[in-house]
Amino acid sequence: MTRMSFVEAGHTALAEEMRRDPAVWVLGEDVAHGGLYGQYKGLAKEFGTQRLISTPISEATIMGAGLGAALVGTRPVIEMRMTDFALCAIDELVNQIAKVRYMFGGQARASLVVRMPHGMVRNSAAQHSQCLEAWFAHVPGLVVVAPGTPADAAGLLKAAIRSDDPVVFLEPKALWQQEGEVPEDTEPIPFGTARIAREGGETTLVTWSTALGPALQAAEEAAAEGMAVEVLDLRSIWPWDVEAVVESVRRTRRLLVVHEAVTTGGFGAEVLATVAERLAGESALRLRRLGAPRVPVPFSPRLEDAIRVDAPDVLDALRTLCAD
Amino acid sequence: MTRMSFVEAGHTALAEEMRRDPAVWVLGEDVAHGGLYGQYKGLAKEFGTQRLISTPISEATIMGAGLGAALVGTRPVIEMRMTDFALCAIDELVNQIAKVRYMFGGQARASLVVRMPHGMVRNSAAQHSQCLEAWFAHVPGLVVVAPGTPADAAGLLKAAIRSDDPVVFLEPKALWQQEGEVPEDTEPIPFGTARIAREGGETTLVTWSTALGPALQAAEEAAAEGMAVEVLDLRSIWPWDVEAVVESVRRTRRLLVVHEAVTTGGFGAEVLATVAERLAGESALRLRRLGAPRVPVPFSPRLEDAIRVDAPDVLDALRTLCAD
Amino acid sequence: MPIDPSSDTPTGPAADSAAERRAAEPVDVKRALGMYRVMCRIRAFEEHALELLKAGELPGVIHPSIGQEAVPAAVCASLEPGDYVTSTHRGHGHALAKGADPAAMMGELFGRASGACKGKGGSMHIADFSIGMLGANGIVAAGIPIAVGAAQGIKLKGEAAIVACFFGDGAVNRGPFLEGLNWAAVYRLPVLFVCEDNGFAAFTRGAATTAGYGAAARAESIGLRAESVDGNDVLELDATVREFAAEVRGGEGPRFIHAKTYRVTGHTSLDKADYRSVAEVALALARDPLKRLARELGEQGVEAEIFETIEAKERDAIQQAVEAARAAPWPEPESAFEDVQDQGAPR
Amino acid sequence: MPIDPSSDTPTGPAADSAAERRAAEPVDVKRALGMYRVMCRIRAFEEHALELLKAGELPGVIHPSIGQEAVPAAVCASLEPGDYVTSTHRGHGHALAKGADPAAMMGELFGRASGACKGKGGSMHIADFSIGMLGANGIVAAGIPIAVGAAQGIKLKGEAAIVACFFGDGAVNRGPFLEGLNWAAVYRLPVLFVCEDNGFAAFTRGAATTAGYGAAARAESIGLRAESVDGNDVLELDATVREFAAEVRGGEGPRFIHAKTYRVTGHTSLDKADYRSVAEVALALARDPLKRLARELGEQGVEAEIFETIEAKERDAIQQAVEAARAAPWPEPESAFEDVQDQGAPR
Ligand SMILES: Cc1ncc(C[n+]2csc(CCOP(=O)(O)OP(=O)(O)O)c2C)c(N)n1
Ligand SMILES: Cc1ncc(C[n+]2csc(CCOP(=O)(O)OP(=O)(O)O)c2C)c(N)n1
Ligand SMILES: [Mg+2]
Ligand SMILES: [Mg+2]
Repeated sequence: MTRMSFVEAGHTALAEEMRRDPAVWVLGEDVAHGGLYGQYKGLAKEFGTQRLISTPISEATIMGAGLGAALVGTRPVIEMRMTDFALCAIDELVNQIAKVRYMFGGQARASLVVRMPHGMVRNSAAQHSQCLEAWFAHVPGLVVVAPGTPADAAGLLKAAIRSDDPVVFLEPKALWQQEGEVPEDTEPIPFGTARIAREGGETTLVTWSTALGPALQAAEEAAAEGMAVEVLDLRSIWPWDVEAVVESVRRTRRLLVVHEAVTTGGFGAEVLATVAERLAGESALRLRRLGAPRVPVPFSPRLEDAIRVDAPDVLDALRTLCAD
Repeated sequence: MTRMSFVEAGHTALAEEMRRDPAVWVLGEDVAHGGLYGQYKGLAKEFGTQRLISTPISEATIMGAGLGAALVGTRPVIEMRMTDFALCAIDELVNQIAKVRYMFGGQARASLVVRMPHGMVRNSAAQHSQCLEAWFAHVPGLVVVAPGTPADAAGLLKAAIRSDDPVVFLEPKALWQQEGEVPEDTEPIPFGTARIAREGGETTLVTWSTALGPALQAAEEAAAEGMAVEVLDLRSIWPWDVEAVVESVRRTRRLLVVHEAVTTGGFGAEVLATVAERLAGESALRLRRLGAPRVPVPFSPRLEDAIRVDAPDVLDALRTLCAD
Repeated sequence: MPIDPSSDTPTGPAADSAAERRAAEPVDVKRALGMYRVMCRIRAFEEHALELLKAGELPGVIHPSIGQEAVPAAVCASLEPGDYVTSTHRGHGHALAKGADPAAMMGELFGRASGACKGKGGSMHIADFSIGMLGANGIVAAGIPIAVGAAQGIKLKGEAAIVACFFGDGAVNRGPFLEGLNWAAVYRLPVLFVCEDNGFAAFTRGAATTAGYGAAARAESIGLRAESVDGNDVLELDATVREFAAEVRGGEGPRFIHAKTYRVTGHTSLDKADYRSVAEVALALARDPLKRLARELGEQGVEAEIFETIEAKERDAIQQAVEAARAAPWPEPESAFEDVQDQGAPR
Repeated sequence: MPIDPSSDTPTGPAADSAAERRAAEPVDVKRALGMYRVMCRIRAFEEHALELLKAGELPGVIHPSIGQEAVPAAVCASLEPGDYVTSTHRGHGHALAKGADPAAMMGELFGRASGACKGKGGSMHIADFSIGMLGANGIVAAGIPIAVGAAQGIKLKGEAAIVACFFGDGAVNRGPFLEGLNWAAVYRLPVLFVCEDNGFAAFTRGAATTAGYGAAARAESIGLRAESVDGNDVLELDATVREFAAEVRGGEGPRFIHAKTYRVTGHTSLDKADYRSVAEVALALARDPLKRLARELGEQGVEAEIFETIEAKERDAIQQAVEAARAAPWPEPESAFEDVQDQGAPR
């Protein structure tokens, strides 16, 4: 185990994959200069600017060229800088990358990773703060991954790079500097396996990515109030670990899903709906979501605080759920 | 009342609005030539090619220019031809149109309508068949409308054009030629009001747009089998008529949501989640969704049939729900 | 007065050099007949498909390229088997010219299991990766970024192949046109861009929505050597393509061809195309690329019979493709759930 | 050898005409001093903001335009109050030059209720619709379609206004650049496009990712009259802007100015910009547009004191704006839920 930050975990995993497989390369703005967050620092030196290509500001073509390069057998890592900028490349992601294999009857594989740092950080306002995992989960053909710890970032990035399916890899901008223990020679982590982030038998809390921190903090405070909360970190949004969640809620009869994204149409809705369907007709369930209100992300710290899901919000929601 | 098709209903409503308000105009590919589906036929003759602008194939700029024109006080109707092509203009819709009012502290209004015919028709395959209402519902700032009858198309289009909020207006391509009774001098239909498409006290069926037909047909067949199904046509997806749905399910304890879009992350998840939250802890509920599997839309009629939600599928789902 | 279909897009100064290049060399009859064969194949394929659509035998619609066959025929005559092409919604010609099997393509149009894409793609998504045909595309201009990416992949792998990227005159107003050309030029990628200017973008004339000096001038401003050619003259096309493709293959970076032709049918098999005069279409028909080549080779002494034989053979082959497709089984419904992704069940 | 910051983008033949145009007329001292005042205001605003950021008083980051002030100062000198501008992430100068209130802007940077956008936008989304400032934008090139649409709306309403559309050298490689320029030319819209070429797109040189003959050549190929000018020479800029803006106002269609300048700071207030040499930056600093104008006017007899007075006054005004912002209340938390949309409750 080594203690490293989110940035370092991703960096290490990527470098190891690039050493392992010469077909792996990176394209995106500023990546040869180390990337916006330092997540590619020094890699151009080791692998050359043929494998770390600082591109023009041409998101549609960054995404589309990544696909073209995958179609001829390379394995691109497409750096989007932020989810928000990927909105300039949605045709390429949704109409092309996600569909080529199917449309072409299995001939094509879009084996690539699209890295999209997401979420609020440093008061970046409405166009630099979005979380859109629910969108990508709705698109057939895409794998959607959202690690919440450095170790998961490393293991899931390896799995993403080795995946023959295209993977949308959502990295929590706010946690770039957060540190955690990461195993040496990290193994790829299989998609669709939730991690029990905290044991607890009375209430199920499902979360991922940036919401993991507030969720764990609230669960700890809840414990002090006598509520035993089991925290499941989904880690991957598609596929997601339906069985682990259903199994837990079957025991607890109580579920809270917490995420940073807007609640309306967020992936929490899918989790609740699936649980409600799977446990339909059994005794009454208590299911709740906690996410952002349906407002764009504001700039002012005071306003950001007003819409951010934080530990006290989670604790409140747990109290309500347990009091029901 | 006049009998008219979906195309005619929209055409009439638009023409009336253009007569009423000289600030209303249309931009999109081929609109001066009548539009892809004839929905603008003859309008260039009446209103001139200054108010029906056949644009270059520049989706990003069709959308972005619509916004710019709205910001200086005109009321554009942006024709996208299909939801699928709007994927080339998502930055403009989601980062710009949806957010300008908020980002700019209330100074700006994006009072415009984005028409996006959607759904499967005539074996158009994966890039010409998508339904993405769930995406737009997830975006703060957008109104999302999805009529299922000519009368609703007319009344909702009028409301959309008069709305100061930006409206994504989803038209069912498969129903363009479907006829229905439309009132003379149609009044705008307020958003967020579901329509009871069929009365019935035992099971609640919530649906919209292209799924309305199969839903009604199945409800009729279900009646013959002794199941009394109440069909609610949401008509608008955001805002949606939470109260009507919750009130109905509170009575029936059974809910089936049916839509053409992919089930995973579809708006049916939001409906189930909301109902589960609102009726949490009351006696056991039976909640179910029926939508497309998580696969791109295939070309072959045999394959399309395999993934299409049709009346027998709805009837099966109703039987399962009522048997639980 | 009808609009002259070949002149409503402004022409750069380069137009003459293509004609000169063509005039500078004797006609290679064997090569020319090869291109004639390809043109006949495309023509026969689409005429059959249109009839089948009219008869209700095919689902969906198609975008015919009748009248435009010289462009793919000439471009693919300079491609090697290991080269790649990207295509458009109007892509039958590109696939056939690159060597796709007409039976597999027809099977796809019928929506059968024997189709090139097992019935999942249809006319607008025909692909054959075994011959480097990276797929038709239902989104205007979307093939451009894919083509430049394929070229970048090729370069990264140290391979020698080139990519021919087809798109229409309507595509030059979409963002990916600029992005993709700039990208290819920045990285000196082996891409031959081919703008098939058939005069129309759906129901609107391309020229009505395209400002400035046309596609080739745009490409030149981005640093690509570019030329406008008569897209109905397969020999003129061939002369320019050969030169440009050789440069691309030689590592000199991307090249751009603007081929001016005409869409003699409607936009789709449903479009009556009544937004233009009969006279205008007649003018274009008089420039038919097949007849034109036959006439010219005839003048050089090639016997009429040869053309008839080629044409008949291609028609027969397509007729057989139709019969094979007709007889082919429908895909199993369960196959709708395959080829989506390995991870995550579709339902 | 340090790269000459003003020459790493290829220059079209037009570059000289701008210099000639400037030389052809005597300096209008009053107008020049007005532009000097605007440049001082922008400089003072951003220098204050950088200090406040360093002191931890401001949330977020900013994109300073220090060294580039001549461009907005000259462009807005030819705009009427009823004209419009669209802006970028590096937009303080555009807003101030168009006449935005520094106190409201500073309030916005502080995230206070007194801010131009009530604290909801921040540095990257400053707007003031009362003066035609249609908003800064966090998405590169996104202002271009908005500008052409505003111009189309103006035309539809029969108004006389024009739109100045600012963007950076990085934006010329994004799709909306092509789409928007073509659109403006097709409909002959009253847009003055202004490419602020500061040499960098974030941490990468603009020239490294931009193929061909540069922004002006691209615009010309799309049919716009276009010129490259020295973006650090406010008088050269002014001479060209005046001529072009008059043409735009006269209904002659869109015009394009490529202003070559240099970003003397990092990309954001956080960026140390160590990807370039000290010598290179020193070379650029020697071309500082404020000093340059002062020097030149000084040679023409304008007393040094005048510049000092203007500068001091602007610094004072900004200092007052800072104090007002500091004293302003935070927005009420509840206001986070306002201004979203009329229909549909936010929670
Ligand atoms: C992005 C996008 N916008 C619109 C369409 C609808 N559409 C299909 S083909 C076409 C015209 C394309 O014109 P051009 O590029 O000249 O190709 P052609 O059809 O003439 O071969 C249009 C508008 C589309 N498929 N994709
Ligand atoms: C579409 C998009 N891609 C990437 C970014 C991140 N980004 C912000 S500014 C910038 C550089 C822009 O360069 P340029 O257009 O030259 O403007 P400058 O910053 O030099 O003023 C980048 C890449 C963005 N905001 N939007
Ligand atoms: Mg065309
Ligand atoms: Mg720049």
